[in-house]
Amino acid sequence: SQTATVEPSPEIGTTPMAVKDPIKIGFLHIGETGGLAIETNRLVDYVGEVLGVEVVYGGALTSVDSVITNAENLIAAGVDGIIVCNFTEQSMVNIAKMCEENHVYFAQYFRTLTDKDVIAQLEGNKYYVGRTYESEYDVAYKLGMELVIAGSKNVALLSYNHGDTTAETRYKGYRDVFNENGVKIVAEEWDIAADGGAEVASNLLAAYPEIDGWALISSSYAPGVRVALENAGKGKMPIVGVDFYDSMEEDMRDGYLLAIGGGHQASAFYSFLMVYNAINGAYNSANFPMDVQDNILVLKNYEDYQNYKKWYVGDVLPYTAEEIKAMTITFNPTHTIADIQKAAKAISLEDVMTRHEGVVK
Amino acid sequence: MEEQVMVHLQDLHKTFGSTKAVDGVSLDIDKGEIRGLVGENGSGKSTLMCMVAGLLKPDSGSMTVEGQPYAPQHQAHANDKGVSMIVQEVNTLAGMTVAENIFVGHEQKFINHGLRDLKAMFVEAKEYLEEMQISGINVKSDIDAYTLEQRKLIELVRAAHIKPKLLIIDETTTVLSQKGRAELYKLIHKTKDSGNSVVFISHDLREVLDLCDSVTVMRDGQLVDTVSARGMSENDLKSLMVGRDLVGSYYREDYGMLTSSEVVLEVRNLNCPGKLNDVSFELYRGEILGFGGLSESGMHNLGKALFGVEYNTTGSVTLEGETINIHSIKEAIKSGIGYVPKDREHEALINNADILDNICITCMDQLQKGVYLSPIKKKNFAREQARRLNIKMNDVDQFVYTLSGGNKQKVTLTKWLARGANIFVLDSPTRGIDVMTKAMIYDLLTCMKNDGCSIIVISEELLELIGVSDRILILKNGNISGEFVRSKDLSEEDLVSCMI
Amino acid sequence: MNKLKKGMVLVGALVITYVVFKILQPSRFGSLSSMFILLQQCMISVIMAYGTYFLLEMGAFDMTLGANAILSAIVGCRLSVIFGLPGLLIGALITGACLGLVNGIMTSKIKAPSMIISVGLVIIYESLGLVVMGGGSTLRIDSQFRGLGMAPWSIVISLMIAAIIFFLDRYTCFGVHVNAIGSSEPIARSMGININKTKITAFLISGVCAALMGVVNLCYNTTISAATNLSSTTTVFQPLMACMIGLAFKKHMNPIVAILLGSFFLALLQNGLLTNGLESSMQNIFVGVALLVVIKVTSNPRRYDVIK
Amino acid sequence: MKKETLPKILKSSAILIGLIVLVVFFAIVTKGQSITLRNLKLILGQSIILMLVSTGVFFVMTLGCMDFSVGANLALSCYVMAKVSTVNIPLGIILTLVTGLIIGCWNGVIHAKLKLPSFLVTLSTMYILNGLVIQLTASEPVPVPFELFKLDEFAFKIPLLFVVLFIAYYLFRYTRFGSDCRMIGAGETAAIYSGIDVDKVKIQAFCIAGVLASLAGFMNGIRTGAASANAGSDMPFNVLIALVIGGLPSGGGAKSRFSAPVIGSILISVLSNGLVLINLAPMVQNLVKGIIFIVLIIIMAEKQMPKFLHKKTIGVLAEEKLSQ
Ligand SMILES: Nc1ncnc2c1ncn2[C@@H]1O[C@H](COP(=O)(O)OP(=O)(O)OP(=O)(O)O)[C@@H](O)[C@H]1O
Ligand SMILES: Nc1ncnc2c1ncn2[C@@H]1O[C@H](COP(=O)(O)OP(=O)(O)OP(=O)(O)O)[C@@H](O)[C@H]1O
Ligand SMILES: [Mg+2]
Ligand SMILES: [Mg+2]
Repeated sequence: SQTATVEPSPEIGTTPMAVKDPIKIGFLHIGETGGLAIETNRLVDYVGEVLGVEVVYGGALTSVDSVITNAENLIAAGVDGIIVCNFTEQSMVNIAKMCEENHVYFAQYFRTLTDKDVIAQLEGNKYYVGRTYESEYDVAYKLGMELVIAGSKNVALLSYNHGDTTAETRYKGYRDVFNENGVKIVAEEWDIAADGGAEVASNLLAAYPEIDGWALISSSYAPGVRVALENAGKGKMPIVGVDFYDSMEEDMRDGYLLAIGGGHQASAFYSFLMVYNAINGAYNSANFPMDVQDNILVLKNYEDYQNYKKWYVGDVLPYTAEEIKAMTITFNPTHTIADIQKAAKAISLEDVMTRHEGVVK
Repeated sequence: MEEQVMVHLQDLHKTFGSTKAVDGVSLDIDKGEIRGLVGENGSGKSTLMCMVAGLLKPDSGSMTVEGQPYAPQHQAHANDKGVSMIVQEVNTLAGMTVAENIFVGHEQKFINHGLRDLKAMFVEAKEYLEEMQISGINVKSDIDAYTLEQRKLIELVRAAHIKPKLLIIDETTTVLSQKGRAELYKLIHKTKDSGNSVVFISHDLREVLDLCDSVTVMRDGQLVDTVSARGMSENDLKSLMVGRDLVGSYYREDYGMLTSSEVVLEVRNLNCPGKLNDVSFELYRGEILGFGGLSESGMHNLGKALFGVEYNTTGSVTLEGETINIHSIKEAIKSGIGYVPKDREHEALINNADILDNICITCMDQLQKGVYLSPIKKKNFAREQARRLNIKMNDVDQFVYTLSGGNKQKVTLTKWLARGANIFVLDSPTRGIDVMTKAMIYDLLTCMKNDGCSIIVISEELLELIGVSDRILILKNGNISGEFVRSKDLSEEDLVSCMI
Repeated sequence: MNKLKKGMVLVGALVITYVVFKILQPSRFGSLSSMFILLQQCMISVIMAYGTYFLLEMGAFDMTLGANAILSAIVGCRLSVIFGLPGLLIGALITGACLGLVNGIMTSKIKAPSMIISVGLVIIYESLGLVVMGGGSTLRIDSQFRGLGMAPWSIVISLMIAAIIFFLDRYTCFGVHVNAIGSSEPIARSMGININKTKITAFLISGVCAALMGVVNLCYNTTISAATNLSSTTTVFQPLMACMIGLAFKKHMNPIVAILLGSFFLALLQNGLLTNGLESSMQNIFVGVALLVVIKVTSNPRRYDVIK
Repeated sequence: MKKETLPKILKSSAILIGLIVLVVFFAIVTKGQSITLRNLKLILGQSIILMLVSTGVFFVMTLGCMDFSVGANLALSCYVMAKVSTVNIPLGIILTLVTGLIIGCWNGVIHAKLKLPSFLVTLSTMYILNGLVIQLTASEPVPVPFELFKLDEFAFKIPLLFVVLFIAYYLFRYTRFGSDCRMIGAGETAAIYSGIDVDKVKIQAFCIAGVLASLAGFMNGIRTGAASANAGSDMPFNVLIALVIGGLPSGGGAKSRFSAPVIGSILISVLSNGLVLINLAPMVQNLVKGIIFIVLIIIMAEKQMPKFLHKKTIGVLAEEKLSQ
């Protein structure tokens, strides 16, 4: 086991990096495709630019192993901090060890820890700054409720691969709300490819004529379901799902998409700020890990969508440069984690709209 | 004179890496002539003719056909110019129909307004087959369904159907039965009579002399001489080929010496549906037992059966008292049988592995001590074994495909000798091998015999059988149809009478 | 006789599968409408299967077909916004043809087996797909083109392809040459067959088929998203399997028909399992087993046959 | 006396040169960062899993066959280890290897005894195992007991790796098994006629591939701390690439060299590591990777269709051969 810190690059010699050397933060991004991933990367790039931080992207995340490999490579690349969206909690143990050995601060986004063994392992790790996570359970529950209100009795549930923490939590949310309200999940399909919605939905419709509502663990299947409905001549049928997708506009407008949850790209943003501040010595590591909870937006109609488009992902992102700087120790000596927590707790369509009144035109 | 010449070769050269395969050959082949081409293995016959047939490109030199400059790009191109060749190796396309094989490269012939006219193709193919009186072949069925000989005949049709001005036949007779040869000879004469020319390559000098008007002799890639076949004797040819006089024949000279009466191998009621029925015989210690017959008589299957590679055989094979499982190569080898198959390219040797591996492959259990197999030991072992038959090579790490057919055959024998096998089954041991190598293989057989090995020689060359074996059994569609004991006045005719 | 029997194996498998599932799920499985939906779906995937036909005949493999389909569809989709239907079709087909061409040239000029080269190319094509996607994650095709992906048209298109492939295979020199190369490249060369030309053509065809499949698929799903990390290769396996089934029965029935039956068989199997509430993970297991059974049934190798 | 021409020598060591060029390039671009002792150890550590798997597949490919099931095998073995280790760790490790052995044996037996093409057999195994693993790891990944995390150390992994490599090398070079593999790859018919028990050798080779894949599964377990469905999903192709750019003739045979799996795997790790170090945009990273693979393949690969992809393999099995 190897405990030397990162060798600074030769020509800077031994001058402490805090002085001139720009801070490097490693970003284990969840991909380049998918609305969420794209918006997340955009926001992280932006904050990096505002704070003059060099954002180092890890390689592609194909398997759990690749998460660790990329973390290793980032550390080797000499980053001062890492934000990671882990596939499995257990892999955090290895990453944590690595970061501690190399004095690299790290934080999770989109994720928290639930496995008590893992928590035990990471307790008292001076570099585990914290995590930003949203309640996947709640959002699924909320969306399920929308279906209940819309009067669905027999819903079909589509999901991507089993074993993914997010998918499973969302599943629980749906399952509970349906149980409590006497709605039956007549058919559930897992491991569906992003563009496999149409095929599966068609087959389900043929096999289960009684289906009258769709709960999607990933809303990327929504267009497919819509196609299946149209092809089968079933007319409109309520669809709810999590995670925004590019072409959701039409589906919202035409009233196929009853409600959709998502827009939580800020998650990585908060973790990024936490790590940035930690690197600049803002926090007392005794308080690590620090929790930040943010919200998943739920759009219930076309108007919501238009607002989201205008205020959230328009030319102005949810936070302006000033707002970002206000959340960093380097620009705001009085900064505490509470700033970030407050911002995260508060974030919502309304919040952004009020804050950016006048900024966005 | 000029209009007499069909093909003229001017100072052709071809080298493969270090080997000068063809070294400045100039040659005229007249119209309506059957020209024999002989020479030791590796003397350049195939290479030379491959260049004429467009299979190889000459490094330098020029050719003319009927006075027209001629530089074939590939076989089909040569065919268009009226030159076609039947090559030494099997040259058919597996997984395709007979008809497709006959016309491959000439498909456009059957394209009428954009469509490939299969019917026409089948009809025409059928015609050609009938024309040459080749029966039992369905032009629509897959070529894989036919035997080596039948496939050769199909190649024959492919070469003949274009009515070539020059027809080249390279060591083809060796795989043909008497009947097939008859067809071949007929074709050759027909070609001659229609005023076209034939080049005939063979190691069977007798055949060459009988068939050809004149004979060209090659040595080390160079042209030695072209002589008229009339009044030429085999020995004259041999000495031309080898470059010095050879005295006498190279067969065994001993007669009437009695072999031991100890039975080493006893075969009872060996059956193999459609190939062998109720074949029984015994092999004595130190005996050379010859098997003769037409190539379809089942003698080749007999060899396979004894070695355990023939399918669904029944019957019993008893080796020095104990019966062995006739379905297991392993057991055959364990009980000291060594088998030299007819198909040298696929079955006898691993062509793209080196000599070392090919020799040691049968001797692993001797070479490996516990779980350790010493490469050095392997190498030395292979070296000394290879020396026993003085194989012509740079070193044992030379790849086998770079060896001449003759040397390949030596390697095959070596690998069984190395294992100390004492019963040998040799299927066509001298096929396509030149006189010198032949002679040395016959001597080898005698030595092995004297060392107490028992040898079964399966061969289509009757003289060879008469020459080397103590006893000859003739097979005729699966049955033993005659037995002959070694004697001076045994003639081919005697054997043939039992074969057909 | 034997020939016929072997041919019937495939049909038999279809019937048996249907009957079994029908018994298991009388109400849910096998209604006419659902079978029709199934037919539509397999009509789409079969286009790619036909594309691989000549490649398999030559013993060549092309893992890029999936990536090709996606990239072509993306290009077509983008162009359709500007040029409408022509943009969609021509754009996609030209892209597919170009990619096919690249594969062909690569495999015929480079000293390396096609499968391995194509794996390398997949990575490139996938990232190109991302680039063309231009930031977005999913593209949606205008609803006016949806017809292409549905009943009359999708079927017409794939039948058209089937006809073309059949024609090429049976009535042109190209078909023979492909076969010859698959049987023995050196001999084919010595017979004056232009190896490179034939190979490149075959890859070109497969490329075009992949693109067409991409378009039809896009019109059926209405959306398309780029793939990453070789994920596109998974889309190749099913058509590949269908095509292998087709080739396996070549000696017993017309391969073009066999391929169609094969891909319908696979679709039927999965649909049956789905209606029995088995997850796609379970479906994998069955597909695996089915694959094994099919090869076993169609092959009867002998002792000492060499099979790699 | 071999007459090795210069181009020949260059070709035979091309991959090493390629590796060196790559390393030097990254070293320059990252100002030496990529060749710090730590990073080099990192790369070695990252290549272990791939190296184990491709070492196993190396034997199979030497035969001229292929094994596509190694990835799924890895995932399943990883699951077995995670599950059983919670009860008893040694037992867990043993059962993990047994799992791999069984899978390899299955592949081998089906391929050799039923005479079905390895490419399809292992493809079907892959499908089956994938389904199985997804079923088993459904609802959530299965954690590995923490005692085992201690093993995720160079002190343990590197010696283990070297032991495995040594044994494999020994098998390949100094036992008849190795030479039998090469001979079968070079000419199976002749090998049969020379009394090699081809079926046995094939089964053994597939077993080795299976066991090494499961060992890799074990490594994956202690590294990632849990068994999850997508573990090893990218294995089959990576192995293929690694072996080919490592210089293994894609048809196997007598020319197979043991250096292939080792150098190939390391090279792949160097590449992915270096691309992160020079902080390329993720999209570009893939592009560059693909291009470099192609280039290396162009340099390395032999013109020779892998036997496991040969026409006979993919379908036209049906017809009987009357001739012999
Ligand atoms: N690929 C090759 N590379 C190098 N040398 C070769 C190669 N093929 C053949 N040779 C040389 O050719 C010589 C004889 O090979 P050839 O193929 O001509 O056999 P052959 O003359 O036909 O003998 P036979 O009539 O017994 O088949 C060998 O001594 C060998 O040195
Ligand atoms: N493929 C090859 N590669 C390298 N050298 C070869 C090759 N084929 C033949 N040769 C060389 O060409 C020489 C002549 O070979 P060729 O086959 O023409 O002899 P041949 O007269 O046909 O012998 P045989 O009577 O046994 O057929 C051989 O000695 C060999 O050295
Ligand atoms: Mg010759
Ligand atoms: Mg020869």
